[in-house]
Amino acid sequence: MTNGLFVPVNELSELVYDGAKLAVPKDSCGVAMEATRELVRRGVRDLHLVCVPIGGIQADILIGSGAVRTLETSGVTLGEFGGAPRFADAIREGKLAMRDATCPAVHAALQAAQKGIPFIPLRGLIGSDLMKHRSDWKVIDNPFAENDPIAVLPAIRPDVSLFHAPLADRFGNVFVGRERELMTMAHASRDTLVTVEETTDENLLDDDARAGAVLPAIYVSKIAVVKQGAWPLALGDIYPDDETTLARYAMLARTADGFRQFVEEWLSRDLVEA
Amino acid sequence: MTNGLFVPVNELSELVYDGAKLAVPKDSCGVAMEATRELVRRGVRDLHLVCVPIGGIQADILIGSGAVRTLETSGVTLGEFGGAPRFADAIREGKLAMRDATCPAVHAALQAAQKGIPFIPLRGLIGSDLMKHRSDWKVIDNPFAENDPIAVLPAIRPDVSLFHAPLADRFGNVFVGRERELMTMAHASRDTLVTVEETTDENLLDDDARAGAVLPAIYVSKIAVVKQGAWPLALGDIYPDDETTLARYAMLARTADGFRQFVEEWLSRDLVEA
Amino acid sequence: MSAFTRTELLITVISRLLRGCHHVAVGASSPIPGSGALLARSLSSGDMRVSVLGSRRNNFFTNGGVELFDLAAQGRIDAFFLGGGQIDGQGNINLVGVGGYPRGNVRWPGSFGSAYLYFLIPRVILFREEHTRRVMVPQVDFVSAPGTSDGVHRPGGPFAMVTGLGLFYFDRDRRRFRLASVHPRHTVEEIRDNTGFDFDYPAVVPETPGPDESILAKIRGPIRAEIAETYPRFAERLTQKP
Amino acid sequence: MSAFTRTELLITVISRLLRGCHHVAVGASSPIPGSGALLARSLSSGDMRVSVLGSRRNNFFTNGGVELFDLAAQGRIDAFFLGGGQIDGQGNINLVGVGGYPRGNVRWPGSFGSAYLYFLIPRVILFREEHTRRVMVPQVDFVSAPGTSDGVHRPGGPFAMVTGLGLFYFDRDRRRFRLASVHPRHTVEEIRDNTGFDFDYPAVVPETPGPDESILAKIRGPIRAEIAETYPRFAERLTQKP
Repeated sequence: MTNGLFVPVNELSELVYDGAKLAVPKDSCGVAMEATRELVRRGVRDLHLVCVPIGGIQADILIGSGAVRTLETSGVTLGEFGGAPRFADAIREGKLAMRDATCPAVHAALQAAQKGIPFIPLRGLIGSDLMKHRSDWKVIDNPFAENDPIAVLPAIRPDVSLFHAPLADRFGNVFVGRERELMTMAHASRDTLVTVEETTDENLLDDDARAGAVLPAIYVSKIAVVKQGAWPLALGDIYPDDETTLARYAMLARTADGFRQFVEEWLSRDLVEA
Repeated sequence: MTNGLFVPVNELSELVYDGAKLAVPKDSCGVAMEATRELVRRGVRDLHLVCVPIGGIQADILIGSGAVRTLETSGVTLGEFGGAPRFADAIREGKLAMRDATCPAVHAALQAAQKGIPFIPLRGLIGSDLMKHRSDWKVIDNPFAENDPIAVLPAIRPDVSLFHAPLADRFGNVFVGRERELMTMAHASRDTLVTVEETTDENLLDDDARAGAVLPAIYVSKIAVVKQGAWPLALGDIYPDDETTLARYAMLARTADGFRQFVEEWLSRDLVEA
Repeated sequence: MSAFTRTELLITVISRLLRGCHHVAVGASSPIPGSGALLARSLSSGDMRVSVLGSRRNNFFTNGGVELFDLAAQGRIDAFFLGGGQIDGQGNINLVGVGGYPRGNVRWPGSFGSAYLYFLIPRVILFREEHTRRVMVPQVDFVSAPGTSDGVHRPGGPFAMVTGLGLFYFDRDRRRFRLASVHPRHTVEEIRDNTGFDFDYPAVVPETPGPDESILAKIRGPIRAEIAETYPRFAERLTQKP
Repeated sequence: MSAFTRTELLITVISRLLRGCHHVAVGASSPIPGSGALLARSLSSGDMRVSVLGSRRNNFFTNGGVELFDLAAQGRIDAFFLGGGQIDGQGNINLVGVGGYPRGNVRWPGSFGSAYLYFLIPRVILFREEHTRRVMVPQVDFVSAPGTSDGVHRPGGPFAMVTGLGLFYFDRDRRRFRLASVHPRHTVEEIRDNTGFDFDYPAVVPETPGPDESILAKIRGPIRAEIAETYPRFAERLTQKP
């Protein structure tokens, strides 16, 4: 069953095809930066990028590389390193089909896909200009009350989810811990690609303490083992942000030339593969 | 913050007031049988019992004791010990306001309450006679498609959830492991009452392996420590079903007299409280 | 020809119906379907998953009781088993009771997940060992889940029915069962006598082929051992000679 | 009177606005609101919970990023903080950008959770240290979330606004801010000059009371130590003397 499940990271990245609806987690949740590097190296195009629920350096790099056609997110930011410069530039240049969202709407629409329901209602939203510009969101009357308009959102069913996690077992089960949105993303997506720091020979589902926070193999399409796979971002308590690199990105990416310089350096860096 | 959080099981049971909408898990998920004994001893009345998603000996005893006015469940069964005799008898006598459901509908309606949405759509259901008799379920047109009727269910917001778990910490965090519906029940309910086998002085949220499967204290109203709190039912891998007692129940409860005899014996049994 | 029990035959028949499935889920109180699924997996080329409710070793769910239903709606379950206190010729099933609702003469446990899974899982196999006019009725008293639907999103539904007497396929367009084979030692006439609804059958109905020696060895060896984790008493009975 | 920094004043003001809350949640990039919430908790009688996004010690969430939003809809969060690149006199906030949409002159990160939390959390405190006509505009260019709503389920909304110049309360019926106090070393005139919308104020506007010695000791001691887990650089700056 696990034949061909483990592949090198460049092979894994090839499964993110041009035009795919790709879901990725927020910075603190396990971003597959090494796999993203392979995407940029390959020159992936026309992605519909869904940030769950916000994007950071990964989204900014993909946007700067011209890989993103449609962007669905509640925000893109480099956090304490400031705004996301390639994102802001692409918006000014009109290069992105922008679907501005709000965090709970991204979560709810993924949960709808997870449950196999075509839409889900959500409170809030009505009266926000987001509703004006999201022609795919609607307002209906709550069928169980009088005079109670409520927003309804269509399910988000990603073609592919891509994230980085601490540990997988050899059967393809992946430990996600408290980052429960990784589970939701995988349940909601047709395919899920995971990079991990390391693997174990034990079956993670046999460990009572951890089993409740394990993504079962049935949802996992391919796994690549990549040490420091979230670098320069943090991975939980395992390693922290590489603040020097993140600050350097924030500075260089202010200009298109600086961004190209950063990406060149980044692509030429050695891969730490297990 | 944890002042008064830990109470004896009889005090905990007092918070299940007459007329409450009470949610309880299925047999294998951690049924608070000792707390149920206290409910029967006190003679709780007029419960709206929500079985998540099916009931077993707990539901049958509560029904036999006259504690249940409304029953919302996808099934009541003693499993390998046969049908639920007090349930079947109450149905024949017309003593229950019956809300027959299907398992995913109970889960989805609780998830709606967890998300604070007033209703949730669900596939299936249409054409089942369940829909005929559940006047609280409706069919609407999927607002995102043509000619696509879909069922919508109002959220189930229990007043109280009651279950038994292996372990709580002294801050009120409760380890639920893979029994994720316990988390959903607690999120969906106004109050949650938990009995546990034991407690620990460590903070369960500090344990990376387990934290993802911990119900945080903010959802937990009261905790009682009761060894063998699920007896005669199993609790995960910690102890198995007491098959002798369950078989004896199944036999005695076939008649009202036999049921009374079982309950008398049960109520007079010593409590194993920590 | 090998000697085999009816249980061994049913396990074999069910395993054949699961060929080509990637994920077979088995619900509660289903030792024969569970054994059939485990047998099918052992005969597959290694790309079949089996989830057995109540098992620990063959249950990968980590999102609580809702995960089975979410998986079905996601299209990640190919086959499942349902039964019924009553089953009618249109494939409708009744798990609720007989003689009026809500206050009937006979009340069964309830519909469980049938009103949902029957709609969403492509290959639902109806399994009911008892094949009598009490079970196989002209029309069910309560439709827990309908056999077919019009104008409703329904990727799933009945695929086959396995009873103690024979194997039927369900024709969704014609909304009727078609008898495919009669189990050894039974006849078409016996099936007709014990069925309260009309069904199709060919001029010559073949006999259901039994398990061969290698299948029997699997059932009595590794499958018995594996199902014993969830159904120990059933596994004990499996050792009884025909 | 003790000497204190503006940051210490703002922390103190925020902590006062949280009195009586059972659960205060603090979002991303919010060191001053986070410190204010931790201070409020340390002054409470022990029945206040504080969740700080990005903290480990003060973050009990175990259901992923959705839990904050689910908690809000369940009514289990009493107070939260929002900011805005623009804020107008009706309490509308804009976190998206300036000058046209989608292709504006200035693009900010995005609306984050505002278009939801602003509707559901009873005591939303708008916190924006910069108080200029660039921020405090007559009308926001993009409504990430409206200050008030008609005919929509809305248990939550703006409660107060804390800026570098003063403290305002929001009157939901009149849909206007009312200046409650002016921070030391500032004046009502300065606030009017730097605000692009009308607001109410009493004939005599009191000065915002600063922290007393015991509060200052808390801020500089245990609160600084606790916020350092999430905001180490901010905590370092907190040690700087006024």
